[in-house]
Parts: sequence; structure tokens; C-alpha cells
Amino acid sequence: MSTEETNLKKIQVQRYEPESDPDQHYLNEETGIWAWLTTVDHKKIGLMYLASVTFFFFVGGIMALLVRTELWTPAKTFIEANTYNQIFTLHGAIMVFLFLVPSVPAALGNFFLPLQLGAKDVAFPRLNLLSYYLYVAGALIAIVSIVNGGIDTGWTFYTPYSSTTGGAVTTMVFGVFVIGFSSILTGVNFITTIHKMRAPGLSWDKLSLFSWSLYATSIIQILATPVLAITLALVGLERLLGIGIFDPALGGDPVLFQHFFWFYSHPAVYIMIVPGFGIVSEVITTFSKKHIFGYWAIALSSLAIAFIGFLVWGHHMFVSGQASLASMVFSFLTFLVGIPTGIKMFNWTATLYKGSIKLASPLLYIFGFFFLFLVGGLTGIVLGSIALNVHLHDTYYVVAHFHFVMVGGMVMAFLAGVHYWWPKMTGRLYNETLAKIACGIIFVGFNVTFLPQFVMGSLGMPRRYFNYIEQFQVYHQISTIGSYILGIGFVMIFYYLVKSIYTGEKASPNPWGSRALEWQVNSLPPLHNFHHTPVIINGPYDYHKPMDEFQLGLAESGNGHGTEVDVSSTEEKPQAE
Amino acid sequence: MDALNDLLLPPAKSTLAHQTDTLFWFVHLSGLVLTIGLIGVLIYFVIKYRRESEDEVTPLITHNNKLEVTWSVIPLIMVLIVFGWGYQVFMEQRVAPDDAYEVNVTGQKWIWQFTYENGARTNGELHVPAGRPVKLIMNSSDVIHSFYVPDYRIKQDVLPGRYTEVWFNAPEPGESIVFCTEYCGTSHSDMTAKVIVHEEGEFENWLADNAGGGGMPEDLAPAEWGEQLAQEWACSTCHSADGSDMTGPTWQGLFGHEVQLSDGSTVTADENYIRESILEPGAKVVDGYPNVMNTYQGQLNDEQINAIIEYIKTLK
Amino acid sequence: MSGHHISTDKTLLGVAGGLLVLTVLTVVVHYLHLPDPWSIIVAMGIATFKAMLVALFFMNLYWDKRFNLMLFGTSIVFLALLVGLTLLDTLFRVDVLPSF
Amino acid sequence: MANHSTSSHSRYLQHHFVDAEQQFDAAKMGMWVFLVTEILFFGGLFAAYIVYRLWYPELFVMASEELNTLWGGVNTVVLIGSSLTVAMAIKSAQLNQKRNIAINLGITLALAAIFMVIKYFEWTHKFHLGIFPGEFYAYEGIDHPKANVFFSLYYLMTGLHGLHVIIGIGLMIWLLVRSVKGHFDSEYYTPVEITGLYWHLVDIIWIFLFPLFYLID
Repeated sequence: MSTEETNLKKIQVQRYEPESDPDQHYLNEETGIWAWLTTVDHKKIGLMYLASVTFFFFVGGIMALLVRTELWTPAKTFIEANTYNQIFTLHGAIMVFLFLVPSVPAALGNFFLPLQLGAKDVAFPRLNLLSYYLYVAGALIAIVSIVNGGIDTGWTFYTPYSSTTGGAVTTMVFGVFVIGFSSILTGVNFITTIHKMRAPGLSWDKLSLFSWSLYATSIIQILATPVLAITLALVGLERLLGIGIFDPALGGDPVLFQHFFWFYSHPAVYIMIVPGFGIVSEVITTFSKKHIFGYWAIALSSLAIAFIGFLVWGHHMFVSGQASLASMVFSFLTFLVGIPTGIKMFNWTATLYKGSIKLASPLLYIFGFFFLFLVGGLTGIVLGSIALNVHLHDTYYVVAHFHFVMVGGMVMAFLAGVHYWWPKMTGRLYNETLAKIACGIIFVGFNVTFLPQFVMGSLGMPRRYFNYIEQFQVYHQISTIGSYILGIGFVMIFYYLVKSIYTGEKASPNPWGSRALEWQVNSLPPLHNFHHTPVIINGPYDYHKPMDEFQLGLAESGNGHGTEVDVSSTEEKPQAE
Repeated sequence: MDALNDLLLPPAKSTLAHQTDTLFWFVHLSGLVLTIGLIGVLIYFVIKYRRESEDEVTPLITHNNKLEVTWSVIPLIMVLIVFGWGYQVFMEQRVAPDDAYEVNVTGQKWIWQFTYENGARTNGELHVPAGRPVKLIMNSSDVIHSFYVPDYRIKQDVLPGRYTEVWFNAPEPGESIVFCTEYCGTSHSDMTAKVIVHEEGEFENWLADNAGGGGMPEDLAPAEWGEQLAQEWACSTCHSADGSDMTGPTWQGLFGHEVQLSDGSTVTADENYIRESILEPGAKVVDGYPNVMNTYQGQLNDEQINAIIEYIKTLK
Repeated sequence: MSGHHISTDKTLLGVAGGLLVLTVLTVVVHYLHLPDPWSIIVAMGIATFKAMLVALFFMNLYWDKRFNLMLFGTSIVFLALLVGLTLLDTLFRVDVLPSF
Repeated sequence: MANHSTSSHSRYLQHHFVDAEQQFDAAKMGMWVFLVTEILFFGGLFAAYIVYRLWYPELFVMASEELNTLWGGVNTVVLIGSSLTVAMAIKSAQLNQKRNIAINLGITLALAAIFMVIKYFEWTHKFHLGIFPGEFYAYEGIDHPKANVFFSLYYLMTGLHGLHVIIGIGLMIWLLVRSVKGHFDSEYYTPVEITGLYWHLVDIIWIFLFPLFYLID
């Protein structure tokens, strides 16, 4: 037992070592289906989200394969135009609203944010469960709309097409509205959690970059999502009551819809990608055993992206008929958002300098992310330039661009995160060789799928086309072949990860030798994460300090809440009891 | 360079297309240099600093403000160049010269219609003179469409309830394809058209021949003209002539037969019924088909409607 | 729970009284029919002032943690961005009309 | 989990908080973050309002004549009164005057109900004239092609606000029941405090809706 004197508050600290394969952990302290369905444990909710987003990823993926297969030949290959239009709409809507937006924040974020903060749970555990059920409810409503007539508007719901076409658009926008509230509540929860639930000693400069990225993401979620909600409500009411805000036939303005829609949907791109940035920072430092380079540059650039991301939505509308003045301002601001993103890329590269780099599978996925996201980002610069955008807008160039960012960037980062944290979530190790092979397959498959799309896009192939002119067939066929390779890669990952749960080797609490807080608890973690409130002494990237300094301290008396505990400046006397 | 251009870009057939292309290559090549550079450094680090033992200790390097400023400011300058350049080219594309020749464009599911100053009308074919700026004043009669000519590097959404404008100058006679690039439903991908660029004198002749628009060509029988009109006005996008099921009911075996309507009643498909269906498509909707057809009131004249009916009569 | 600000009756009633007076004032100004830009400016000015009174004294932002005030301010800033950037389009559109 | 807290052990302290102070701060901040989302939720409609008002100023002047300034003003006063009583309820809780909490909440509830009753009469009067939202608009009295858009905005904004008042009424009933049961005192009044914040925001929104719809000239 030792005592740490600080000028602020007296805290007694005792160290303990994490166990692997503990008798009691979050999966066996409460058991049974009812315990799962009513759990307020952020880890179980995170796992339920993980299972759900994985399910919808595969559903959306099957839609993608159907779309690609149909495009093997011009006009009808095996499905009708109307069916094709519904399938690409569902592919987009499912991937965006049911997979990309909740994937990292709600699944991995839920699981690891409280662990990284040294908290027992998020600030509002019941609200967290409500978020999950709203997500499920929204998904069910969306499924009802598919069964009940389907929708063919594209995921962007542009008016007046969406307010006049047949099908179950009203049901679908209601489903997205509900999912939006799920997203908002997660954002509210995370912001409060990061502010109020940090363990003593965990000052802002010791906050993990993953937590910083979730903080930036949550800000976007709470500021942007409500505008989407009201906009979709207006579309629904336009169909039900003829409220004429957007439909010119009723006196409205369709371009106004686009403003409101993109006010959400452009920042939403950052809801999808910024948490991925957080994972990159965690994985790069862990597998290079190196302190992050430019901690503040990376942390603050996330906030900068979140802010500037709100100012650029009009770059989706350069040819929509908006005023040239607006196009100029939006184009200018669009280029500014490239700067903080570039800063991140450079800082990550610099982190590797003089590191001790181990090419384990999570890092391989991150390197995949690096190349693909770089291409995605730079083609974003191309599209931000108004003159080029006029030519490329709504062509396959745009399709390829956002798939490079969303799949090449975000999905690769998500997979890196899943592989990185898998041992902590499940207590098992997966087959590393298979993981590396799958990573390679996905990287190759991805490029075969989407590089040809850049080419046909700049040659003039418009998106959302069921039929196309002969000239583009070769590119479509290469792309289709690539999509099958990509599909095989994802199925393979699913196979070896699920297999590891049953037959995988038991994981030690910290198999990668990480300094981050979540690795200092048992594998599997206890139900309430920490048996005692931990006191944070070192930063999560202090790889220059020996591992044993990172063992958790516990606050023996005095809980430390509400104080800035300056433990790092006091002398430590770790002692066994 | 030209070979490279053909690989990634369609032929440049307007006076301004080359400006877009130069910028296109500038941004792509600078991007390529950056990608190769950054990935090269990454690969170099991975090889040079690969982990040799688990006990390795790495140095503490937390940040370097000079580097941060460098890699913020240089990209900033680069993107500002791209911004300014892009904006300048855009403004040239945007502002039509005062002497531009005007053609009116109507987008409608799923057909492009063009009207000329002397009343000539075409569907799916835009005839313009070579070497003269042409200004299109565009409007949609249903949902948003977008007028895109890859060869000219121009694109502009076509909105209901408002006019938008786009212009180009094609110096050489020839043909270019027009796509609709704003998703507009079932046959969105078939909503294409052709720009046909004539020599100046030839264009004047063409225009004079088509003045007023819409008379029956002398060399055609009414049913033949009807067939031609059905193609031109994109009727055949939704109504087949061979019995196959499309967005709308087939025309084969339609005339003189009973039709089951969505309100449960039946009607005989005679001249009056077909005329009404063309002018007021929502009045009697055939059972099992969506009520999506637009009215052709004020677009097709009586003579044309009669010709189409004659054509339908031949589809037994 | 010490440290929470407890408002006095005097403050609360005073603020409510102020709000009532301002409500009457804004209606009176309405019937004065001020020249064009001023009527909306005065009406919005009074409304903003009333909203500030409610936020600062009823919602306790005057005494509360500064972060909550910042949150409130942030929402206003982003609302202004939504409106402002949208107006950049809607107010500056050039109408084109066909000449025949 | 013996030692996670040494300070006050409120009955309502949840396990994952170390003390009641942290729980209160978190709840209050969470509510503020939620209010931010509410402001932007209404913000979409305010943005639409501003766009249309700047496009068709004459329409807004004409159409606003149909709205009754007196009843709009009365409703403003009613909501300000209810905000006052909510603030009084919180103060009563802080001073441990348990009876006054319930009394003030009761008055708030009554005022909220009055607000909704007035709204009901305003709306039904308009329906009577044929002023319906959207495509059902059938009033001849305003000579402007976009008159339906103004009233669509009117119904949307006052309707969404009214929906918030109804949700507020539900919350007030819940608080009233709990306060009668004696759940709130100076140690624990978080639900009263954060519901109060919500209620004041509803008031603030009305403070803007009133001049934007009723006082146009």
C-alpha cells in the first residue's frame, strides 16, 4: 500500500496485474438471452452492435454483388431495371445508415471508449441500450419498406423524385429518421462520457486518439443528424400531406432539399471516416512501439475536420443550379478540409520513423487503409475543383472516389480495429496467416473493382445506370470480377474470426504489448471493467517507458472525481500488497 | 500526351474542353507524385525499422513544429492553386457569350426535347451549328434531370419549376452523346440524346426544313410515321410492340380489346381511349401498372396522335 | 449538493417580469408599423434578448459551468452556418428565361 | 466494488458513477448536448422559413394577417409563466421545500394545458376557413400562389413546437407523480432540473416563433 501526495487530492494507489482467462468476466457474470437483451453493459451493447452491423454489411454486400453482376452486360443481364434501381438504393442506404455510420462508433467505440477512459460504463448506460433498440427498430422499419413496395430513389432521396415516385419511400425515411435518433443519442452519450467519466489523472493530453476521434465524431453526430431528421420528416410529410417545401409542383424548391440533405450527409462522411482515423493512430503506435508523432496535431485535426466538414456540403451541388457564388465559396472551403486530413497522414508516417515495426495483420490493414485512403482523398481534391467536378459529377469517378474513402479507408480501418481488439473482445487469437492472406485478397480485389471505375468515370460513364454504351463494358467486367474477389476476402475474414471464438488460442491480456488503458485490464474484461477506479499516470503512447509502469493503479481512498490529479509529478512508490 | 488523354478522357470536342483536361492532368500528376512519395517513405520505414526483437526500445519523438507547419503550408498552397485554376475555368464555362445561339431543352422522363427559335422541335437529337457558341435554356417537366455531354466536359442539372443554362462551342461537325446524369427512375440510363453538329450553312438548311415542326413526312404512311414518333418520343421505352412486359402495358394486341383498369372497371381500347391515355394518362390506369406516365398535352399535335394510333392498330 | 446556484425569488420574478414587459413591447412596436428593415430587426432583437434572459437566468447559464454555455453557443453558430451558407445560394441565383 | 465512492451515497446513485456530483453534472451536460440537437432539429425549419421569407416577403406580410396576434401574445405570456414556475420548482427542490415542488409543477402543467387549448382553437379556426397544410390548402382569401407554403411552414413549426409541449406535459406529469411521492429533495432533484432545461428551451423557441409568424409587417 502506498500513498501518493498531490497538491490537489490525496489518493492511495495500489497496483495489480491483469489476468488472462479470468474466472469472472463480462460474458459470464450475467448470462442468458434476457440478460443480453436488457444489458446496460457497454461491452455487450458494443458486441450486439458489432453483430448487427456485420449482418447488414453482408446484406449490403450481397446487394453490391447483385448490382455488379447485373452490370456484366449492358441493359438486362438477369434483373429488370426497376429491380436494379431498388437494389442499388438499398445497397447505399443499408451501407450508409446501417453499417458505416454505426460501425466504428457504436460497435468498437461502445466497447472501448469507457475502457480507454478508465470508466465503469458510459455516462448513460440505459440510454445506450435505447440507442441500440432504436437502431434495431429503424432497421426493421427499413426492412418493412423493402418488403412493402421497396424504394428506388437512391440513398440520397432527392426531391421531387422521392416525393412523387411509388413504393414505400415514406416508410423508409421514417426508418432512417429513427436510426438518426439512435445516432444522436450515441453522440450525446459519448460527449458526456468523455467529459465526465474520465478516470483520475486522465487529463485531455493523455486521452487516447481513438477517444479524441470519437469525440469529434460525436460532435458531428449531434449537430448534423437533427437536420437530416427534420429534412426526411419534411419529405415524408410532402408525400403524406403535400407540404410544399421541396417539390416545385407544390410551390417548393428542390435544391433546398439538397442543401439540407448535404448539411447532414457531407459531415456524415466524417462520422464514417474520423473514427477510422482514431483506429489508425492506435494501431500504428502499438505495432511500431513508438510514441505518436504530433499528438496534438492529430487530436486537433480531428476537431478541425469536424468543423470544416460542416462548411463544404455545397460541393455536392456544383451543377445543381445553385448560385455560382455559393459554388465558389464551397469549393474554396472544400480544399481547406484537405489540410487537416493531410496533416494526419504525414504525422502517422512520421510516427513510424525509428519505430520497431511489426507487420502484424492489424497494421497490414492500416497500410491498406493508407494507400486506398490516400487515393480516395486525392481524388477528392480533383472533385473539389469546380471545373473538374462539372465533368466528373455523378459519374463512376465519384462512385470510385467515395468507395476508396468509405471502403478503402473506413472499412479497412474498421477491419484493422476488429483484428486489433479481437483478443480483448473475445479473449481469443485468430489465425494470423489467414488474416494476412485475407488482407491481401481484399486489397487486390478492391483495386480491381474500383480502379476501372475511375477510368470509366472520367471517360463519361454516369452512375446509377442500368444500361450503358458498349465502350464501357470492359471496365464494368473487370470491376465485377474484382467485386467477387472482394466478396471472397470478406467471407474469409468472417470464417476465421468466428472460428477463433471456438478453437482459437487463448489470448493474454496484452498480446501486442500496447500501453493503452484497455489492454491493462483482464482478457476478458470484468463486467464493470475495473474492480477499482484506476489512476492514470502515463499517456497511452508512452512506449519509451517500461511496460510495468503501465499496470493499473487503483484509488484506495478518495475517488479523485472532479479533481485534476497531478500524479505524474509525484514520486511513485508501487508496492505489492 | 494525346494517347494518355484518350486513355482517361473522352475526345475534346468543344473549345473549352482542353482547359478542363489540362487541369485534370495537373491535379492527377501532382497527386501521383505525392502518392508515390508518401507510400515510398512508408515502405522504406517498414523495411528499415522492422522489428528484430521484442525488447526493442524506441526513442521518444513527440512532435516537430517546423515539420507540422511545412506539411500544412505546402499542401495549402497546392490546393489553393487548384482552387483558383478550377474556379477560373468554371467561370468561363459558366458565362455564355452574348451572341450565343439559343436552343430550349426540356427534360422529361425519359426523353430530351429540343425547341428551336423557328418552332422546329426534335426529340433525342440536338442539332447545332459548328463554330458558334450555343446556349441551352433548360427546364424539366417532372423530376430533376441532368444534361451531360462528356465530349464537351459540360453538365448542368435540369430542374422542374426553374430554368437553368449551359453553353458550349463545338468547332468541328460531328456527333456526341448526351447522358442524363441525375437519377430519374426506371429508364434513367436510356435517357440519352445525340448532339449533331452541322456546318453553319447545312444547319440553316436543316432548321428551315423543320420550321414549325411536327408535319408528316411525305414519303411515310401514317402508321410508319407513328412508329417513328413512338421511337422519337420514347413511347417505346415503356410500351413494347412485341408483347413483352415493361413499365407500361404492351401495345401488341391492344387495339379493340378490353382493358382491365385499376379501379376494377373495364374499357375497350378504341381511338378515344388511346387519345385520352396520351393526353391524360392518369384518368384510366391499367390494372397492375404504376401511374407514372406524363401527359403529352401540348407536345404531340392531333396529326401525330392519330399517326401513333394508326401504328398501334397495326400491332395485332 | 453544495455549489449549485440557488436563484432567489427576486431574481426569478424579476426576470419573468422583464419577459412580460418585453412581450408587450414587441406587440406595441408591431402596431407602430416601423419602416421596412426596422420592424423585423426590432422584433428579432427583442426576441433574442428575451431568449438570453431565459437561457441565462431560468436555465442558470449565468452561474453554470462555462462549457454548457459554450454548447448553447455552438448550436447557434452551426444553425447560423446552415442558414448563412444556404442563403449564399438562394439569394444569389441568377434567373434565366428562354427568349422564345 | 467496495471503494469507488467515499462521498455522498444518494439512493439514486448509479453504480458507474463515483459520486452524486458526477452523476448530476453528467446528467445536466447530457441534457445540454441534447438541447443542442433540439436547436438544430428546429433549425432546419427555421432555415426553410428564412429562405422563403427572403424570397417572398410580401407573402409573409399578407398571410400573417390571418394569424391572431392577441392569442399569440397570450400564449407567449402563458409559456413565460410556465417557465417561471418550473424555475421555482427547481428552487423549491434546492431549498428542500418538497410541497412547493409539487405545487409549482402543477401550475406549470396547467399553463402548458392552457397553451395547448389556445393552440387547438387557433388551428381549428383556420381549418374552418379552409386553411389546411400542404395540398389540402383551400383558402381563397390570400392572393398569392405560394400561400400554401407559408401555412405549411406555420403548421410545421407550431406543430413541432406543440409536439414538444405535449412531450413536456408528459414529463411534467411524471415529475409531479414522483414529487408527490417525495422522491425529490435538496439531495436529489436531477430529473426536475433537466426537464426544466427542456421546458425553457421550448419556451425560447416559442419566443422566436411568436414574432416570426404573428408580428410581420
